[in-house]
Amino acid sequence: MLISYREALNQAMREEMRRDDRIFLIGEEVGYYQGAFKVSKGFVEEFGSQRVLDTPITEAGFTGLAIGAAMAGLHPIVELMTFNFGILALDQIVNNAAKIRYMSGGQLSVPIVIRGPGSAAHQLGAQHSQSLEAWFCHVPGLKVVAPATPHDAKGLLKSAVRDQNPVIFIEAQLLYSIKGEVQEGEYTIPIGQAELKRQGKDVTIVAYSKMLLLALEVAELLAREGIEVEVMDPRTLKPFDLATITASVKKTGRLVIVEEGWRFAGLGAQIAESVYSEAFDYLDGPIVRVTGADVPMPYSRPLEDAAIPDRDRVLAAVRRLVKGGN
Amino acid sequence: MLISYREALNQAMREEMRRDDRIFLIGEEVGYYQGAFKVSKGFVEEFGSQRVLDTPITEAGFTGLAIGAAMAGLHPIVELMTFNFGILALDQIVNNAAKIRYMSGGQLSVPIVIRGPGSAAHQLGAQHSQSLEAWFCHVPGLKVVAPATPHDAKGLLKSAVRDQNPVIFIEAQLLYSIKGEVQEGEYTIPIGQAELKRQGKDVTIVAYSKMLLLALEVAELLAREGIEVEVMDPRTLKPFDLATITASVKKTGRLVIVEEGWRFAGLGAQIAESVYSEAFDYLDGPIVRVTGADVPMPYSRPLEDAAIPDRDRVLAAVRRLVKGGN
Amino acid sequence: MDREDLLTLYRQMLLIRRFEERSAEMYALAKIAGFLHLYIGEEAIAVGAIAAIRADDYVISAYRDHGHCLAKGADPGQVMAELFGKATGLCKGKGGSMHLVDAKRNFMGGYAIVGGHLPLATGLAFAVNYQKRDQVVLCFFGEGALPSGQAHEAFNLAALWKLPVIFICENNRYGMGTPVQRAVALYSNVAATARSYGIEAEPVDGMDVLAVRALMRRVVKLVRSVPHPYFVEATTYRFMGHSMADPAHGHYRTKEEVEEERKRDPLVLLRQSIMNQKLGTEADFKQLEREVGEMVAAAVKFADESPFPARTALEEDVYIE
Amino acid sequence: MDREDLLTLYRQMLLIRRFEERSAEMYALAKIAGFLHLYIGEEAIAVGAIAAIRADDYVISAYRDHGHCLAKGADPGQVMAELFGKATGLCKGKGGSMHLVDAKRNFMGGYAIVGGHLPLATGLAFAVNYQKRDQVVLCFFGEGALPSGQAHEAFNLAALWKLPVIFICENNRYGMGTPVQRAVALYSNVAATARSYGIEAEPVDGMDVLAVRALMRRVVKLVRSVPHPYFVEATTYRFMGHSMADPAHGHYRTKEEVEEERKRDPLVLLRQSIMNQKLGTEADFKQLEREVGEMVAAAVKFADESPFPARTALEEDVYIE
Ligand SMILES: Cc1ncc(C[n+]2csc(CCOP(=O)(O)OP(=O)(O)O)c2C)c(N)n1
Ligand SMILES: Cc1ncc(C[n+]2csc(CCOP(=O)(O)OP(=O)(O)O)c2C)c(N)n1
Ligand SMILES: [Mg+2]
Ligand SMILES: [Mg+2]
Repeated sequence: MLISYREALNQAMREEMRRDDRIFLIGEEVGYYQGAFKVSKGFVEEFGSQRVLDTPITEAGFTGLAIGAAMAGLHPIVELMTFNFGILALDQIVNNAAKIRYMSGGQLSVPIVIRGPGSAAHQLGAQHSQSLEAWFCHVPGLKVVAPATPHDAKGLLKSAVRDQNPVIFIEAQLLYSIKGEVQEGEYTIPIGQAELKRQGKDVTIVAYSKMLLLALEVAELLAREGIEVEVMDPRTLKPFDLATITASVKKTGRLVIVEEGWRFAGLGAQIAESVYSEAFDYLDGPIVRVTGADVPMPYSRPLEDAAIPDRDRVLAAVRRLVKGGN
Repeated sequence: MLISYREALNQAMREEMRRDDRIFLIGEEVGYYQGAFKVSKGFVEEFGSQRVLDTPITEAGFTGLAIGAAMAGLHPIVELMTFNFGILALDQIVNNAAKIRYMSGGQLSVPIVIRGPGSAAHQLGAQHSQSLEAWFCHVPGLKVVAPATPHDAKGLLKSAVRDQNPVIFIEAQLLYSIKGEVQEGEYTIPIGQAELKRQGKDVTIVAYSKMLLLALEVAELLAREGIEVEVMDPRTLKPFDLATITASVKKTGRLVIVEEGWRFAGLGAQIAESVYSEAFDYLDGPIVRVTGADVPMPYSRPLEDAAIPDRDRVLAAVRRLVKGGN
Repeated sequence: MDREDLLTLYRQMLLIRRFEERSAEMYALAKIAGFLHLYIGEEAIAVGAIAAIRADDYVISAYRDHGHCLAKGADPGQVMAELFGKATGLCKGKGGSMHLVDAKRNFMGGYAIVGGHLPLATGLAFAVNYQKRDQVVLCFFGEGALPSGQAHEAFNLAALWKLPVIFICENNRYGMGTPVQRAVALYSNVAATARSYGIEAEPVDGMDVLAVRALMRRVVKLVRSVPHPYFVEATTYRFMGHSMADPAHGHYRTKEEVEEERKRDPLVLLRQSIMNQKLGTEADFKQLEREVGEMVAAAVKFADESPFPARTALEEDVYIE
Repeated sequence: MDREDLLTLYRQMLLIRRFEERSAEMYALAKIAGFLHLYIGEEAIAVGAIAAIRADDYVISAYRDHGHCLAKGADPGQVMAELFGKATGLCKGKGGSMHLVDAKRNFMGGYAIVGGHLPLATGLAFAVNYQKRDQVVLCFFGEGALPSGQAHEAFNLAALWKLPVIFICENNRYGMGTPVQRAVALYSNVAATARSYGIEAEPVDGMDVLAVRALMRRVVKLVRSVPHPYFVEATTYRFMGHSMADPAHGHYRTKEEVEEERKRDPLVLLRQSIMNQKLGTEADFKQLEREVGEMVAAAVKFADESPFPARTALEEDVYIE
C-alpha cells in the first residue's frame, strides 16, 4: 500500500481510536480544521468533538490537561501544531509527564503520546524551525521516537499509543507528503529498535527523521563511486538501540552521523560518545558529524540552505572519511 | 580575601550595579527577602526597590519583561530562584533572548544575565533537582557559565554582566556557603576560558560547578596512590574552550568527565565527542563519563546519593582507566 | 450539628496539626530533609473541603500537601515514612514531602512547580466528563499561583469545556516572603480572576471549618449535578514559616501580626464552638489528644523502624514495561 | 477634520493594502516563501493607533506585522526585500515576514510565538519608567493570544508595576480556524480579562480608522501623563486566509460571512466618509492609487534586484563581540 507519511499517521491514530475509546486527540486545530497539516483528516466526523478536541492556544494548559486525563486512565494523543510550541509545555512534559510515575513510587502512570512536526520546513524563520530532540532525549521517563518513513510512522505511532509511558513522537513537515510502501493490515513496530535501511560495508551513516532520506540519497550516489554505505535509522531516539548501531560500525569501522539540529550538545554527540565507548578499537578514525549550523534559523533561502545538512555536505563528509586524510 | 561563593556573587553584582545604573536585579524574593538563598543581601537597601525587583511567580513573564528591557537598553540580571523554574521561561530565553539579535539582523541586542542555582541540593525531590545545562548549551545565541569557586564566580559574573549577549549563569545551592580565596579589588575573568585547577600527568578529569570539588578531592586521594590527576574546569560551558581541554588530554592520554546531570544527551557527551574528534590518536582508551543516573531525582537520601556522582564512583572510574582493562 | 460530627472534624484537624508538629521535630533531628512546608493554621480548609466530597472524588494539591493527603484518608504511618524517605512510604520514599500521592484514595499528588498542577486538575475533571462519571475534582493552591500563566490556561480550559473542577485558592496572604499585594494586581478582588472566565467564585473564611464545609457541600452539589468549574477563595494564614528554613516572622511580617492571626486558630475556634454549644468537654478533647498523639507516635515509630529503599529501587518506576 | 489629514490616513492604509496584495503575488511567484500572514482588512487598527503616537514611542507586534511595521514608517523597499530574503532587507533577510524589526524607528519586532511578545512589551515599558522617560508602548496581538499564560503574566506585571503599555487586542474573531467562542471562555466580554487585573479596557470599531485614532489619542495621553497599562479591544476581521496556505473561507467560515464583513472594508469606509464630506474626489483617490502603486512597484523592484545575503552572513549576528 503506497501512502503518504501523513496518511500513515492518520491510519495509525484512526485504527487505535477505533480499538480503544480511552484514546482521544487534542490540540490546536485538530478537529474542524483537520489539523494544521491535515493529519487528522476526517477525525472529528468519525469520532466526534468529544474525542477530537480543538484547544485554545495554551500549550502548557492543554498538555497538562492531557497528562491529568492520562493519570485518570485515559490515553491522550496531544498534537503540538509544531514542536516549537512544545517549549511552552516543557514544564508539563518534563516535570509532570516524565516524573509522575517515579515520584509516586509507581502508583500513577501517564500513558500519553505527544506528537507533531519538529525540525525546519521551508523558510519558516528562527522561532518556527528547531530540532529539539536532544532536549527530550535528555529526560528520563520519556521515550522519544522520530520515524522517517510512512511504514515506520504507522507502526511506531501505534506502538506509542499502546505504550504506558509518555512518548514524544517527532514528525516533520517536509515528510508529510512523502509516500512509501506500508504493510497491509494491522502491524506495530516495537519502540527501541533501530533498522538497517541499506546494507554496505565501507562506512555507516546514522540518520533519522528526514535526514534519513538524505542519507539514502547519498548512499545511492556513492554506490556509483564504489563506496558502499550502510544506512542505519535508529527510529527510536530514546531508548537508543545502541547494540544494532554499534554492530554496524564494528563492521564498517567508520561512522557518519547526520542530524538537522544544532551541533553543540546535539543528539549526535551522544550517539558518537556511545559508539566510541562501545567500539573504540574498531574505529578507523574519528566519527564525523554532519549537523545543522549553530545559528538561529535564518529566513533567507540561501542562508537556510547553508544552515541545514544537504547532499553535498554529507557526500563530502563520507568521501573524506572513506578516502582517509580526515 | 576568603569569602563564600554567595558573598562573591553578592560582591560582583554590587560592584557592577554601582558602576552602571542600567543594571537591575529582578526575580522572586530578591528584594526584601534578600534572595531565597540570600545572594542579594543588602541590595534593596542600597539600590532601592526600583533596581531590585520582587516579582510574582511568573517566570515567563518577568524573564520576558527583562528581555524587553534589555532590548530597550537596560542590563537586567534575572535571578531564577532555581533553574528548575527556568523551564517555564524557556520560550522567552530560547525564542527571544537567544534569537532577537539574529532575527533582527543585528539591529537589536539582549544584554542580560539569567542566573540562579542549578543541580540538586539535598533531598529536594524530582521537580527541584535538575541539571539542565545541556539544554542551554544546545542553543546558539546563548552563553553558558558555571563557575565552581568564589573567585571564578565573582570574576565571571562581572564579565557576564558586561557581556552584550544573553548569558546563562548557573550556580549551585550546595556551593553558596563554600569559601575560597578571592582576588582583592576589581577583576574580571573572561568568558570562554577553561582553567587548569590541578596539574597532573596520568589522567585528565574535566568537571564543572560542584563536581569540580569532587574532582579535586579525588585527585588529592589518588595522589597518595601515585596517580597524578590533572583537573580541568571549563568554567564556561558555551562557548567551550576545547583547545585548553584537548591540550591536557593530549598530554595525559586519558579523560574522565564528571557531570551531575542525566547521562543520556548530557553535556559530557558533547565534551567527549569534541575531544575524541580533536585528540583521537592521543587517547589510550575510551573516555569515561561519570554522570547522574538516568532517573528523576528520588527524595530518599540513599537513593539520591546513588543518583549523583560521588567520590567512590569517580575514584573507581579513574583507577579503572589508569590501570587499564576498561 | 451533632457532637460526633464536630468531634470528627476536630480530630481530623488535630491529626494534621500534631502530625506536622512531630514532622518539624523530626526535621530538626534530620530524620526528614529537603523542603518541609507546614500547613499549620490552614487545616480547616483541607478538612472542611474534603469532608464535603466522596471517597472517589479527586484531590490534587501543591507542595504544602500533608493536610490534604491526610484529610483524604492516607495512613499517617505511610505519610510519615515518606517524609523519612523510607521504602514503606506512600511513594516508596521517592516522592517526599512535596510529592505525596495516594492513588487508591484518589489523592493525585502534591506538586512543587507553582501553578503546574492546575492543568493536571482540569485533566482529571476532563476524564470524569469523558467517562460520563460524576466525580468532582478539588484543586488546592496558594494565592501565589494566581499570577502564573499555567493557572490561567487551566481556568480558561475548565470554563470553556465545563469541567467539574473546584479551584480552591488558599489565600494565606503570602507567597514565601511576598505579600499578595505585591504579587497579584487586583489582590482585593481575587474572585474577579475567576469571573473573567465566567467561573463563579465565592470567598469563605478558611479558619472556620464549618463554613468551609457548608460552602463546599453546596458547591460540590452544583458541580456534581451539572459539571462546571467553580472557584473558592479561602482566606487563611500560615502560622509557621514558608518552609523549615524560614522563620515564622521576620523580614516580611511582624511577630504581632502572627500572634494576632493565631488568635483565629481553626482548632481553637472549633473547640470553643463545641464547648460553647456544650457538645464536648475538656475530657473529650483530652481523649482526642491522647488518641491522636498515639496515632502520630505510631506513625513516627513506623517510619523510623522502616527500612530505606534498596539501591536497586533507584532505577525502578522510571518506566512501565 | 482636514482633508490632508484624512487623505494621509487613507494613503497609509492603502500602502499597506497594496503592499500586501503585491506580496501575495510575489508569494505565488515563489519570490517570497515560508509563512505570509496578511493584514488585509485590519489596516485601520495599525494606522489609527500609530497615528496617535510619537516617533520615539515603541511598537511591538505578532507575526501579522507588515501593517504595523509600515505604519511605523519603515521603508517599503526594505520590508519587501526582507520578505524576499534579501541582504538589503530590514533584517538582512534573516528575520522574514514574521520577524520584521526596524530598530531606529522603535519598531521592536514581530514575534511568532503566540503570546510571547506581551512580556517583551512590558519590558519596553519597564525601561521607559526606569529611565524616567515618557514614551508609551503599543503592543498588538490577536484575540487568539488571550488564553495564553504569557499574556496573563504580562497583564499582571504591567498592572502591578504601572507600566506604560497599551495592549491592543486585534479581535478578528478567529485564531487560524478557531472562532473566538471556542477559544476564549468569556469571549463576549474580553474587557473582563483586563479588568480582572485592574486594567482599564475599552472596545473600539477596528474598521474605523478615525475611531481608533480618537480613542488612542485619548488613551495615549492618559498613559503618557501617568504611566499605567491600558487595554483596547479593536474588533475587526481578516479578509484573507490565516496565511497563504489557508483559503479566505472554507471549513471555518462561509463565503457569505466574508463577503458581509468585506462591506465594512476600512478603506472603503474612510473613502466614503471623505467623499461624503466632499473632502476628496475620485481624482484624489486615483492620484493616491498611482503614488502608492509606484511606491510598491519600486519596493518590489528594489527587493527583486537586491542580492541575497552572502554565505558568510550565516554565522554573523549570532553574538556581539
Ligand atoms: C514556578 C515556581 N516558581 C517558584 C517556586 C518557588 N516557590 C515555592 S513556594 C513559593 C511561594 C508560593 O506561594 P503560594 O502559592 O501563596 O503558596 P503558600 O506557600 O502560601 O502555600 C515559591 C515562590 C516554585 N516552586 N515554582
Ligand atoms: C504558542 C503558539 N502556538 C501555536 C501557534 C500557531 N499559530 C500561529 S497563528 C495562530 C492563531 C493566532 O490567532 P490570533 O492570535 O487571533 O491572531 P490572528 O492570526 O487572528 O491575527 C496559531 C494557533 C503559534 N504561533 N504559537
Ligand atoms: Mg500563599
Ligand atoms: Mg484572531
